Amino acid sequence: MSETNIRKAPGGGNAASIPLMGNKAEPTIFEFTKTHRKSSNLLNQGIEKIDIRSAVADKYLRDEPVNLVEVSERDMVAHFTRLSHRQYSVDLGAYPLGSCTMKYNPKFCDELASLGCFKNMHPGAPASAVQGWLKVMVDLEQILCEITGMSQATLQPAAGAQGELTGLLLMKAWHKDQDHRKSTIIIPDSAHGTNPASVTLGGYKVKTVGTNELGSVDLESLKSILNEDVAGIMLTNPNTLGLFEEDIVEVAQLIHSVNGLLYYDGANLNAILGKVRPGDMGFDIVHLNLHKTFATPHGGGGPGAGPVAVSERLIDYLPGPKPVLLDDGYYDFKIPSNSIGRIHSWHGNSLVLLRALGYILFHGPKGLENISEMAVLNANWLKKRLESTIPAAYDRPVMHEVVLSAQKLSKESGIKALDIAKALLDKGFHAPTVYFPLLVHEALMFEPTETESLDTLEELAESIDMIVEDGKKDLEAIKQLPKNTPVRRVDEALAARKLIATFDSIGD
Amino acid sequence: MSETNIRKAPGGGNAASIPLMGNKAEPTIFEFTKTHRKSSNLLNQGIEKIDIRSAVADKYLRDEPVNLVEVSERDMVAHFTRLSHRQYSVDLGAYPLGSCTMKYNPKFCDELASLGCFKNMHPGAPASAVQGWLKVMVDLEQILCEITGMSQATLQPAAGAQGELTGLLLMKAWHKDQDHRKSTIIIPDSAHGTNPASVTLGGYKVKTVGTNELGSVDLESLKSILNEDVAGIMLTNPNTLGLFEEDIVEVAQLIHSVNGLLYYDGANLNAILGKVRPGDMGFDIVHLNLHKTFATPHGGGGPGAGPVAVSERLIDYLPGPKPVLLDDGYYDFKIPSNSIGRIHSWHGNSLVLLRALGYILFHGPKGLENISEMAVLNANWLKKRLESTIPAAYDRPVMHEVVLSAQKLSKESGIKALDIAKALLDKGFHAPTVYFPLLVHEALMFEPTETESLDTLEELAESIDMIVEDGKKDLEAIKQLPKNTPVRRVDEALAARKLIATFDSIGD
Amino acid sequence: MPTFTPHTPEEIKQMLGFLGLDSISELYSHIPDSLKLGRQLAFQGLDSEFDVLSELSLTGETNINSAICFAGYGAYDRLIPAATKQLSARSEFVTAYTPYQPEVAQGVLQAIFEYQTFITRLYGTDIANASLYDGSSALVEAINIATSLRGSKKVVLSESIFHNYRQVADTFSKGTDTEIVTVKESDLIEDLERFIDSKTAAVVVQTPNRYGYLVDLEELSPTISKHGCLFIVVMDPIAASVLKPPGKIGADIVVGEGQPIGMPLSYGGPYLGLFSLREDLVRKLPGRLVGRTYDLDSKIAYVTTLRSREQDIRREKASSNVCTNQTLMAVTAAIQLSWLGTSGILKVAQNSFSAAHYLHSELHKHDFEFAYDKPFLWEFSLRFNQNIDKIIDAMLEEGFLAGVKVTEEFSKEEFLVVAATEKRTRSEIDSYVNALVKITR
Amino acid sequence: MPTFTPHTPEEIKQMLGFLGLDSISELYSHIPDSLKLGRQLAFQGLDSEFDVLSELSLTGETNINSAICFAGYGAYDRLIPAATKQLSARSEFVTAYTPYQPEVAQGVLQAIFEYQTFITRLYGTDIANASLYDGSSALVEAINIATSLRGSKKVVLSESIFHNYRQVADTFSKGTDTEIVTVKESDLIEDLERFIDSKTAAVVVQTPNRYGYLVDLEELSPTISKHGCLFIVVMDPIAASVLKPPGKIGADIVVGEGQPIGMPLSYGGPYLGLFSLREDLVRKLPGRLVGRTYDLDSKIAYVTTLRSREQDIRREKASSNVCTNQTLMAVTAAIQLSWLGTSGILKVAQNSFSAAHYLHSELHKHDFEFAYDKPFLWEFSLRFNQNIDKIIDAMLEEGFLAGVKVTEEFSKEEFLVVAATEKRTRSEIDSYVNALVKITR
Ligand SMILES: Cc1ncc(COP(=O)(O)O)c(C=O)c1O
Ligand SMILES: Cc1ncc(COP(=O)(O)O)c(C=O)c1O
Repeated sequence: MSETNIRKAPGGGNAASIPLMGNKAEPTIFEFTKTHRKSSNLLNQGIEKIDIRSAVADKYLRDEPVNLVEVSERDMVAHFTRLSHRQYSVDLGAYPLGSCTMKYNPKFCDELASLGCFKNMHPGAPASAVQGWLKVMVDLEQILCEITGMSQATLQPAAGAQGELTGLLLMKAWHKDQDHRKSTIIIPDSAHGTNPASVTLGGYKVKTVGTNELGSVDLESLKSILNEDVAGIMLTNPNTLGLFEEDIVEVAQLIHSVNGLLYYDGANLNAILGKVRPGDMGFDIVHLNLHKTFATPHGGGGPGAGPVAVSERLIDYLPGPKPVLLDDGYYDFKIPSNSIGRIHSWHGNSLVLLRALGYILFHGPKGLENISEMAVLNANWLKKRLESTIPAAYDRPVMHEVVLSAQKLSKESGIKALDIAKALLDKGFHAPTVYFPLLVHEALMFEPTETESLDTLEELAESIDMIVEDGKKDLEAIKQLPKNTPVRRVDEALAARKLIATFDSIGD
Repeated sequence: MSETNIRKAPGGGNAASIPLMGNKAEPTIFEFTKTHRKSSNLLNQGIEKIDIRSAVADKYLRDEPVNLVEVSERDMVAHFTRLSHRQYSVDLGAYPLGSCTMKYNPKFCDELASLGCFKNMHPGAPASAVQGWLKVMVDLEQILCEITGMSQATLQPAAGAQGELTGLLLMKAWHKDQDHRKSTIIIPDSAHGTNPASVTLGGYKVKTVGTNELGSVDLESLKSILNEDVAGIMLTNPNTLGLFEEDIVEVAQLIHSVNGLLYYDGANLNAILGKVRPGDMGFDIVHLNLHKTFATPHGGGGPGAGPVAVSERLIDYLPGPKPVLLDDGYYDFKIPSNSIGRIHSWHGNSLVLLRALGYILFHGPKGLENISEMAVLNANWLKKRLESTIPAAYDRPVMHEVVLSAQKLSKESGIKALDIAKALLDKGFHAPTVYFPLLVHEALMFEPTETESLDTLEELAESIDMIVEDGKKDLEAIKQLPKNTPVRRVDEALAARKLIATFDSIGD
Repeated sequence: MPTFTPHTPEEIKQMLGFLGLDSISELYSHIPDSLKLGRQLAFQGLDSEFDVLSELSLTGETNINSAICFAGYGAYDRLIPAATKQLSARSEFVTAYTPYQPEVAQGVLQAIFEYQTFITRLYGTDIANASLYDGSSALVEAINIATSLRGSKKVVLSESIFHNYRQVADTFSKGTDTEIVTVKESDLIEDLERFIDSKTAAVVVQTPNRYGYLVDLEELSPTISKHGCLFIVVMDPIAASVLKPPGKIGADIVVGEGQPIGMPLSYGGPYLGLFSLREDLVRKLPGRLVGRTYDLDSKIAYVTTLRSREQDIRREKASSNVCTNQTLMAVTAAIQLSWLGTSGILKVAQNSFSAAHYLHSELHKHDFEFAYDKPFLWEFSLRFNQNIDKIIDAMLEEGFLAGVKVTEEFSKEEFLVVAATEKRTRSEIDSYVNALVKITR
Repeated sequence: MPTFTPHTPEEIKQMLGFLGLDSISELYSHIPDSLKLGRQLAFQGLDSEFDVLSELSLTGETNINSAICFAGYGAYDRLIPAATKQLSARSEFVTAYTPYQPEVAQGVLQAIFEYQTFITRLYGTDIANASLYDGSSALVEAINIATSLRGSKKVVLSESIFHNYRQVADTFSKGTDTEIVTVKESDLIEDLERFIDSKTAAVVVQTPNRYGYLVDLEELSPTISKHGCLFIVVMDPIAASVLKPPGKIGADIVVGEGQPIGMPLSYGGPYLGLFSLREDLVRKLPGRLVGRTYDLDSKIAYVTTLRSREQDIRREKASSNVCTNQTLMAVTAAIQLSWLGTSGILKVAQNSFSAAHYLHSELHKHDFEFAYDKPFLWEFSLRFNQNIDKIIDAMLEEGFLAGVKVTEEFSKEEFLVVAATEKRTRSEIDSYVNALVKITR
């Protein structure tokens, strides 16, 4: 492995100027360091220095100062700006990553989240000091309940997965109070990986229900595993195949018949805003991924927000403290009577909640419906447009996303789902989700979202056609793609085999 | 010429998603248009619509609405974000563009310029409403006068060239009041092109003074053209060769002896902050380029700010209205008694002035000196480091910039200044200024500025060494560079021969 | 002493050693000692960016920035969406220099190409440059083209163009020796011939004019062109979205202030000088111009073109000295106009129109007196028999910037010019009217 | 109805036609009618981004955001330079998803690699993950590792860790069936052995603790390791710049809240769960981990690694369910720590120390009573014989957020925990003391 991308300058450190549009690697920030160089400057407080060592015993203190980095602001700004040029994002192009709802993130929500009157509030301030924040939270809770058809919600969970676990703890607490003895949760084989992991952390065991030939929960399979030990079921609807579970009412009846509860994984809510509500389908607990449906930016992996809404019978179990509106118009905190406790250090990812509220108010009821309609229209159009190149795994009308299977293509030509994904990167598109859901072979899961235009969809489809065509002519060439990206195919096996997870372990 | 970079999508418009790091052209915004698509939304004012056509006669009004563009916010944001990825900038790397002082632009000045209490003020507000703004302007004027050794200044000029013309009008007004009849201004042959152009627009004729073998104003040449018709001289010091005019005192005496005035082009002030002052050298009028010396960002061509400071005898001629501090601590506007009049629609590029004040206050007197010292150190280091590859045009200690001459190299190897410039782009550096000043053959004018580190300078020097080495081996190859940039060498002749200056004239 | 220089003490030593020097001061040893300042500059610095921000925020808060703005006069309080703010703040645009190396400046160059297209569409002209400093500098350059093209030195200006633009034109006319003749607008309309003689290079008119009302350009253009003078029009760019495009009805050069298309009020700058003209005048175009061409690989590319006009090439023969312009503002305008789009700019115009006409009718109900009874868009003039400065001050106390005072050049009569934009709400307008009633009765 | 969908009516028709449909509602025709909402959602939308901003600004201004902050308790009011704000707001970082395709995600991946390095340097550990939700979720994951690794279910927590962290641990312990035992810190120090038995998986201690004072980790670690328990330490990252690095003195897992390194107070989120541990525990690491490797061209590249631990691969066998984390905050922390650098973070610590000790001595002068007489950094606890909620409310009226009220678990005694950072000036501290005197006397 060559180290030529880090060129040592005689000065000792490494040079700051790396090609803008070239293809050299960017050194790490640690390679810009030079002893005594600095960037920071701090407020003049007008306070005399009281040396830490003079007041704190040595036994507590470091022998040597922590070694972070010594760089100039100029080099540091350039470094991170160049890093940003090595990163794809929604703002650069289409991001049809299925299950992730990478739609356009409105800029005004950034402005909202930077308002000092929200941003500068300490989370430990008493309710009297944060009436505005509490109103935001109460309003958002109410609207989310209206959207999902539920009674109350907690806004504490920081992401979908934390919402799932919260939901399972709610189930557990409820069952306990009902003296139900239950130990299993049913999950479809198409489910997202967080679902089974959450079940385990919730102290339950997973039972898997199969998918029928239409891509829906197999009712016979469900019935065969259903018994009094079942605490509940976790479903998405539309499911992770992008298909609406048409038998949902029957599923709900079956689960409820054994005193089970229905948990709704809200990752796919973007398909049904204002159309159908989880509560009306029979669900008891719903999490929402505000960073999907309500366009709060995903930040390269997070932050998110995963509020959990529940039906009437579960409201006393919700986490607390919980913002509430009192009769006199004052906002305060309340701990629900049988609360499962606190989920987040404070009140949740507050600024994310604020963004989501802004997004929802901007759209209004009609706007939300429009979002879902156009998301579904786009997915169906793309499915049909690609039919002859890569057919859908299930040939049914889809909702907001579509799972294609390159299995046949792969058998015939050697072109794998992964190859198509990587080749798309070269054409300026982000790849779809690949190899998920697990039950579809050579899965390519496209979620175009409602903010992509027909032109973009057509360009995407043409690109895929072209990739497949080219791949059929020269399979080896396509395996070499991408070529126009900051780095080419990455040796993931090496990364795991010879772990280098910090700069300090390079060369160990 | 191929049009393949604009691919028509069947929808009619052009596709939104263009490779991030690929090398396709980005379509124009007009190619994203689709009838009835839209992006804007406006405040609900609660006012009933009064149709324009109902109240304004047709003769005033357009027959058809103006056709701008019809795009979604999502596509428009992506378009301009992608355009930004096709643009070099200080924040991406070193920008040693001589005469332009492309140093790091501190981020806190952006924050300053976005403070609502400054940004939202209407320029027609009465003095009582803008005491803060007037204080900023008066404070800045005073500090600029202290830095330049002058008495008072106008902050109205929007850039250096407008400052030059302002200065010439000041000269003219003063000479007129003194009953001097004068029609020429002396300018060195090394001067920047705006100097002679300003002279012409100021109603004077240009006389050129030569440069001696040391790179300074040739005193004999100066004496030979000096006479009572000379209204003044325009100089930079350090001059555009990066050299200090050591005979400046004698030059001043000579010019003053014929009742001429000395004009200081402040483009090179970055070399001498706190060290020497134009006023102390004998200059009567000084413009400053705040976008150079004081790091206000240049915005891809502007805005700038070009305050003009003058010595005592010229203060009554300054443009007005001029912000002043009254004895009672109130700030007001005053029109100087013999004012040449107004230069700017309002008060100048106010937010640029504010940024410059912030920058100056941050550094303080010692910080400003440090800036110049390090700028000069960097330039001298680079000069010596490159000595054997491309020697300086004048072998003397330089100030903040150095002019190299590739004449010998070019004769011996065919490598031109332009080739080096273009090859540097490929290595991630911006090019130096080339072919300026005009009197140096194959000029490469490097101004590293004080914010570049030794590491960066060394990398720059190594890159140049390598370019020259490679060029000597394969001249044709170097003529083909750059290759890693968004576009390659551009056909400038075609652009001028077949002018296409708007989207609507494509294909005319 | 905070600083942005990266030099460590060790590096400074090393670099000096490389140069054979012992100290930094030796770098300045060739400068005569007598010239050296020999002391520190005399002003007080601060200690950090936080100190600067807090100190200057305190200063800034002495501006009355809470006043609701009914002032216009070429600078309008308009809505700016977050997308425009965020995109125009991208550091690639902000921290670039003039695009001297087109290979790495396609971002700015293409944005300017798009900007040029937008401006010609608004003004009905053929070519627009990459920007000038502001509205008044655009006017000055237009006048300079006219005098140099026509070889004559007289320019007729309508009194109803912004007086500050006229003042700037006056200032620069002293350098070019241009005779600027100010004529009452009504006289121009009535008998334009009277003011045009063989020495007249151009006639300059503004619509909507500085009193806010509209001027019929078509009444003037035939006479102007008959005499071979240049017809220069000053027009607000938002107004241009609804008014007849001047370039299509006889104007040779159309200029304006670009602030209303994406720039905050900014206490007057940085703004954006809009400049556009007929194709056959292009060789006289001041400032930069971006053209479309191809690169080595036949790929579309943009570049500054017709550079032979420019001062850095033509030097004393150049007809303009503009170098640094207002590129970032032009990029901002391109972004803002893209966001507004065809329907949005009309809506801005329509909403401003409705707001101003609502305000007008409310004022009318309260018997305020209007200076002119003529069609207007979103700005009009009020006449008072009280001191207007005092009214403005009293309205400030009530929380309003009431408008801009103007003085008619010939009669010396004073008016309050009032504007309402798409940003003013009904309740703001109602309170404004109430306050004005309270103060003046 | 504003919207971000780009579809024109014509396109919708065209697309429906392509699908053989007549109307949008047919897209939903396979959904049983009985399930359909059949009415519009019942809430009031607004008309534009400007309406949203103005409406929510009004709401926000009912927060008392002018109060000067002396509250800490894991969330500190610290200086954030413009560079950190601007870089972390770059839309490439903000609008990216999880780096599933490393070829186009090197920006985020490398920034996280740098972040991981910083965190291990601060905590003296070997490996840090790419972030967890917040300080308390990091603690929960640490506990889960301990119990799963040790196969035992009891965890001993010092009473002096933040009570909200303890509450979160309690909540999630119900799912994992963990027994959480809270012990007085002084008892732990005096006789740690007493609380450790064969079922004890871990001991959790925080320093500086929730009352602000320092705990000597080295007194505890030998005993803990002797029993083979995991030693979990909660530590503020700025404190970690001056305190002995826990990873070097026996801690197996070190966690903390990353808010103080670049995030605004944000009413509690999004914050940043810091999580790091000894190399040999890496297979248990929750969340994502970035590793360095090479691409096809042998060029350095970064990628998320050891993915086989993760929930999307291991599903019900995963020991953590974290998917979306707080990446943008980790990137922000990397930027902030780069800006602060070696000298800057020490200065932040030193300046905060000076401010808090100055405040402490001024309060001392006025005979306020301190809950503990122990060494502290920038936070300490006051004891009052008055109702602390009332003091906090009264101080709000005076313009201060006085601190955070805490209740000692066993004695039920209440304290006011007060913090001063590098952002508090002498005059703010003086006024705070004066106000507190005024209110309590
Ligand atoms: C179907 C589904 N469920 C759950 C999750 C987990 O949500 P989060 O990433 O917000 O924790 C995701 C996220 O990708 C998902 O797609
Ligand atoms: C020496 C010199 N003089 C004058 C100018 C003109 O200044 P501005 O571009 O601010 O108009 C420049 C700008 O490049 C310059 O370098």
